[in-house]
Amino acid sequence: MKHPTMTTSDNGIVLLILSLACVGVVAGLYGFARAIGRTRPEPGKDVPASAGQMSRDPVWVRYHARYLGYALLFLAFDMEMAFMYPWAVVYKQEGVVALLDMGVFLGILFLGLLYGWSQGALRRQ
Amino acid sequence: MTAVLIVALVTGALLFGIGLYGALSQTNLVMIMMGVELILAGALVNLVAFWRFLHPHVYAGQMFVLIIMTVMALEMAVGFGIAVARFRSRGSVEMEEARDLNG
Amino acid sequence: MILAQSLLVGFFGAAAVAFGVWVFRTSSMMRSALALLFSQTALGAMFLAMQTEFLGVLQIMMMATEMSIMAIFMVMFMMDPGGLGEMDMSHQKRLAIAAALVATTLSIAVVILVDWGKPTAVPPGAAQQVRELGTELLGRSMMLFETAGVTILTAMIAATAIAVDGRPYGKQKPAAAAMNQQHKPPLDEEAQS
Amino acid sequence: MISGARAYTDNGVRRWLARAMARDLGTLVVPGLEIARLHGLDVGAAGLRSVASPRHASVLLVVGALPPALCQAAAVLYAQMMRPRIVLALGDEPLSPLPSADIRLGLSQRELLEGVRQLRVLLADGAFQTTAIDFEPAILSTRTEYTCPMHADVIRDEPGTCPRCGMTLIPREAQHDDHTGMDHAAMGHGQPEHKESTDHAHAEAHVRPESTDEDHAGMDHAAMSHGQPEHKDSAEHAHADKQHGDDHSDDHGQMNHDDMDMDFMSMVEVTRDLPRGSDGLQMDWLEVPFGPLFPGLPGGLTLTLTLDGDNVARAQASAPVGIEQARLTEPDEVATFVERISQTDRLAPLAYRLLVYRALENAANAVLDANSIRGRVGALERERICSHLGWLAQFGQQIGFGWLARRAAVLQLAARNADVRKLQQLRPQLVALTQRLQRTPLLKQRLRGIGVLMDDGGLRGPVARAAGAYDDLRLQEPAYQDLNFETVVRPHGDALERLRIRLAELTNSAMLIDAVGVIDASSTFAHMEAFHHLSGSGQASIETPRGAASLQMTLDQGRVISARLDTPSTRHLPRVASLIEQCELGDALTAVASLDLSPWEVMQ
Amino acid sequence: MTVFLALVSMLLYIYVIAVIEASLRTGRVNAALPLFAALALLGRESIVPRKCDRIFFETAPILLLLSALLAAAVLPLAPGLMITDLATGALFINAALAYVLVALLMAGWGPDGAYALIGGWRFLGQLLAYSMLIVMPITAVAMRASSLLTTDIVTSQAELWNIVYQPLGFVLFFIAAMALAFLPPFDLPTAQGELAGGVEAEYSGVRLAVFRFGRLALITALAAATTVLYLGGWYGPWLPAWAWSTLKLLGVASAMLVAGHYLPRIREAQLLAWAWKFGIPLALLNIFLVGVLVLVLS
Repeated sequence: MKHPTMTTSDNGIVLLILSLACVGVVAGLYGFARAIGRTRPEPGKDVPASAGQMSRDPVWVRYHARYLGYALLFLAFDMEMAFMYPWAVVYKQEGVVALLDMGVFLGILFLGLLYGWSQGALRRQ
Repeated sequence: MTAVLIVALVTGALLFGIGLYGALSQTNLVMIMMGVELILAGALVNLVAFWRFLHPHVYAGQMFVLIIMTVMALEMAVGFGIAVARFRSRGSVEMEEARDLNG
Repeated sequence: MILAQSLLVGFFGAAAVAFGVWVFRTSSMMRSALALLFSQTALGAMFLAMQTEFLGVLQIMMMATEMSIMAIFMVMFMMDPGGLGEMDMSHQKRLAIAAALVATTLSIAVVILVDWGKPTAVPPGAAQQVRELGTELLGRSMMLFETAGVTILTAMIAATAIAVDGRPYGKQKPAAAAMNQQHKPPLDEEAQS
Repeated sequence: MISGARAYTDNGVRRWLARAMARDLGTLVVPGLEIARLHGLDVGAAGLRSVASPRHASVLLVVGALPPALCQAAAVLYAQMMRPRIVLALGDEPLSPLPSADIRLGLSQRELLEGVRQLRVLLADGAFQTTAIDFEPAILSTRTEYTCPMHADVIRDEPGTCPRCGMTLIPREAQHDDHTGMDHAAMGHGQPEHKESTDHAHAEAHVRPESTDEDHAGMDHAAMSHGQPEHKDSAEHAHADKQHGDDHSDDHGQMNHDDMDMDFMSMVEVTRDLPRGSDGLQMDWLEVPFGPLFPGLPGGLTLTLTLDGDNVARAQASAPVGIEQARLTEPDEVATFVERISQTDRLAPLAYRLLVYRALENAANAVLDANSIRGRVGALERERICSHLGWLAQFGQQIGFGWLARRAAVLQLAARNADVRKLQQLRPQLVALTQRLQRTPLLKQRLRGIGVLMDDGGLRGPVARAAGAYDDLRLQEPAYQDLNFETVVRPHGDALERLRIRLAELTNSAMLIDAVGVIDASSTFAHMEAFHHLSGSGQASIETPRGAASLQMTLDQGRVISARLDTPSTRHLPRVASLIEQCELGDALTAVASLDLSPWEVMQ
Repeated sequence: MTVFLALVSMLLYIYVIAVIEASLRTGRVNAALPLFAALALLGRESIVPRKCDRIFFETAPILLLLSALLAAAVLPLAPGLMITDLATGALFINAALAYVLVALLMAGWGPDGAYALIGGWRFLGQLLAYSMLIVMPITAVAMRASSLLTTDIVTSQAELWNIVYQPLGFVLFFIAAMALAFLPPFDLPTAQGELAGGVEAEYSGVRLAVFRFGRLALITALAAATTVLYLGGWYGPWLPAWAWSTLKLLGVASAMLVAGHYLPRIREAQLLAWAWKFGIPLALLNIFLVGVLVLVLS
């Protein structure tokens, strides 16, 4: 078993610096593009493109998500991941017990999936 | 180290306060749920801070964090389920109207 | 090192609180939902800064998808999701502010006044944390873990049962819609092709 | 030099960037790639990269003449392109309100290549100039109006609050009164209340066919409230009371409407009038234009979809580039009439030219020799092959099938002017294409059950044959009967069947050409003088690639005094609305594309 | 130093993948094309649509790029050749890639254009389909390695690559990765023929350049992840470690790009239905099979 030479905070700081550097580079690019020239304001230019017609109305409306059945199941089903990662790491060490435990857990969850399926949650609403 | 602990706990308290404000003041079911999420997030910070600084060898603490996260997700799943059903029957998820129309 | 850690924890904590405040200060529902998302992300980053690596990464991952799903439900059910009308969607504001202030003050007072003892300086290593959590999951907290499974099952059933129109396919829709979804031509299809 | 240059001095870095821009030419093709291919233009081979959004384009490539409606649409696209932008026009036609073309050349691949070369030079030298002219035609000018975010029918010229809910009105632009034929202008100024109410009622009736009495009440109510926004309060309260039998709602409503500055507004009232989606949720509907220059549809075809989420709740299809009946009946010389008819449908010009000639010959009782007839059959079948390949290329682009789009385009360009021998060489490739498509994973799942149209006598051509109808004029023609021609028919009437019909016809047509052994239509068109003093009437019909078209015309002393044209797309276009209602957006567009509509041949 | 090397190789990979993508589109290999395209975008105007959500519109491209970069940061190209070796690396990949969704939602909502809006919400539906199929196969990989460290995951494959050990997981992960990178046939949010560019439609100039770069970085990160998780990372005979990583990574990326060229776009309803009715049961089966294998072989 190899252990990382860096601690969590070292890693975190590297990632933080990477993120900041990335944002910095992008900001630099934006600055460069702006130095090349500003966008010339013209009529109709900043209207969202819609196939040759001028769309004027705001489109921020209540949107009908047809996948809401999946979304509801997903919210609950997704939580299994929180338990599976620590379980996967100790799986070899714990052996059959781990397999059975997770088998029961996933079996229970799968029942929920089957129920959703039978009730028509797994389709466009 | 105490300073870090206190910073974390104060963050938790602030999140709790904001969440409480939201849960009480909002009129819409979905917005109220956001308040509840923030309250739970406050609890999450406290739990993590307690585990990290006070009992780093008691992993029931981390387990508890997982359970809180599960509760957050399930609260959302059930809450949205209720919201969908309400909206379908009433055309609204405003709590004031829930009161009015249930009458 | 400790100074850097406190600075980072403080920074991400402040970010979480700031995003949390933004949740209720914007009238755009999308901004509101994503502010909550980034508030949770900042919390995750804060956990990382507190060297609780697994929980931090888990928080960052889980909340991104969950709060995005929250965003679609916000947009579905709020009156003016774009916030164009600058509508005020709150009531009993004074009461809420008072309650929040009292609760926050009390908790902060407790935080400051209570003697927390000597906090641990160095936590277990990140990899060890995951392993120990796994052992805990399969050992002492096994029942808790399985109970969580049952709770998730309950939630799935509850959410589906209330929200989804369980009638058989095609009954709740006009014919065109049903046809669109799963129309299967008769079986002579393959014979002809 | 370029009218769409950026106004900056051309220093070192900018010169380098300009050279890079000359190498990366994102292009919008107007009216569309399908028209470019019909003229033998291979846009990709010329180094132009066809893009979907005007934001990503720097070249506007205009192919041939544009009808006024498309000129305006192209101007809007041009306005939305980022500078430096450049107009390359092939063909000698006026472009107003577009700025005059930066490069104008003839309509051929050779000239397109030349155009791209010039364009690169122009861009590299002139992307940055000291001065630039703004592009501001009248159609882009706007005025500001104010509308309530919750009640789309409340429109005021002044800022203020909504009379119905008290919310602050938000500004939005509206086009000036310049009847452009676009729906938005009409929406803003006409009688939006009436339009809305009837539409809603229609939608509700459609979405919930098993509507109860209560639903009818709801519809009436909707009509009433929208029609008379000022007096609706009492009606709405009465309705609310009836529906919920609840005193509270009355009090609550009074508060809402009597005090304009209330602090709480009712969502129930906002949503109550809205139509329900198929799962019973009342969401806002969004009107989105797909066309006239949408990359997934033939240029000129305009779909206006009212979307409920990503479901099509309502659809309107129109073809602003179609043939105007008024122009058709205008008395005219025979020669110009022939040209006009054969140029109107830009997607199948030869078929329409043949159609006019047949009508003329029928009027003159002329008899053609067998060779000419066979030559015409060959030419018509070659056009059918090209048309189907062109459709395949566009269909491939629409369903995101890159290989199909390219392969079909290459074959179409090869078949366009091919002689019999060349087509014989192409036949194995056509067969290979067919087999490849039959084996493609996901394609069947993508198309099966999409856009089901069953035959009721109103369909034509491949669309009818995919629905089980033996609708093919070629079956009645002696020339085809001599060749033992048999048409292909399939039963289910969905997009997959239409694809299969067209694939089968590709090889069938290639075999027909093989059998007649000659492709020659133009020599039979030579004797125009024969009709110069013709009087009488003639009728003819022909199986165009899209189905049967027929023409009836009356002549007097060599002048056409009346004409009636019936085209397949005219019959298919009205079907679009009911065909795609309640479909998912992608499925809806696939269904429309599978009909192979030609907006040019639609009679207005 | 290794950080710098890893970053430079990332950039090179991104460029090569851009060349592959461009040559698939044009049918000719031209190594300079992506460079010209990028420079041209820098020189063009870049517009912000009127009445847009400026914060979202500006953040989205950066967030897309950032999430791809962070995911790639924990993936080793050779022993030690990586940006940072996080103890929860395998989980961190997921966490970083989850923000691709956030970026696309922002890009969809931000510009207030109908095509973009629909594209953004479509991608949320797509997430519901692919998300589980990314996460569950990674769990199975972690089971074999008994660790979430990406380097441990590679060393666990010294004898037998995971593509042989758990082929089912590989197939699911590969498909889901294509869906995550919204590559054809999963390009629902940016569909040209259906949405005229979708979430990308309103981006222009330098912002579009950043968006496209982020997209390419995302493909690179996913190809690297596939290499590390299933193709034995840097292992291979004769060639040095980094060369094997490079070959595998570019091979995976080309496979992803080429596959989409020969397939029509999938329908969202079918994607969701297949992912939940076949994908998730298969992913669970994969975990079970790997579980049994691990027990039997140890």
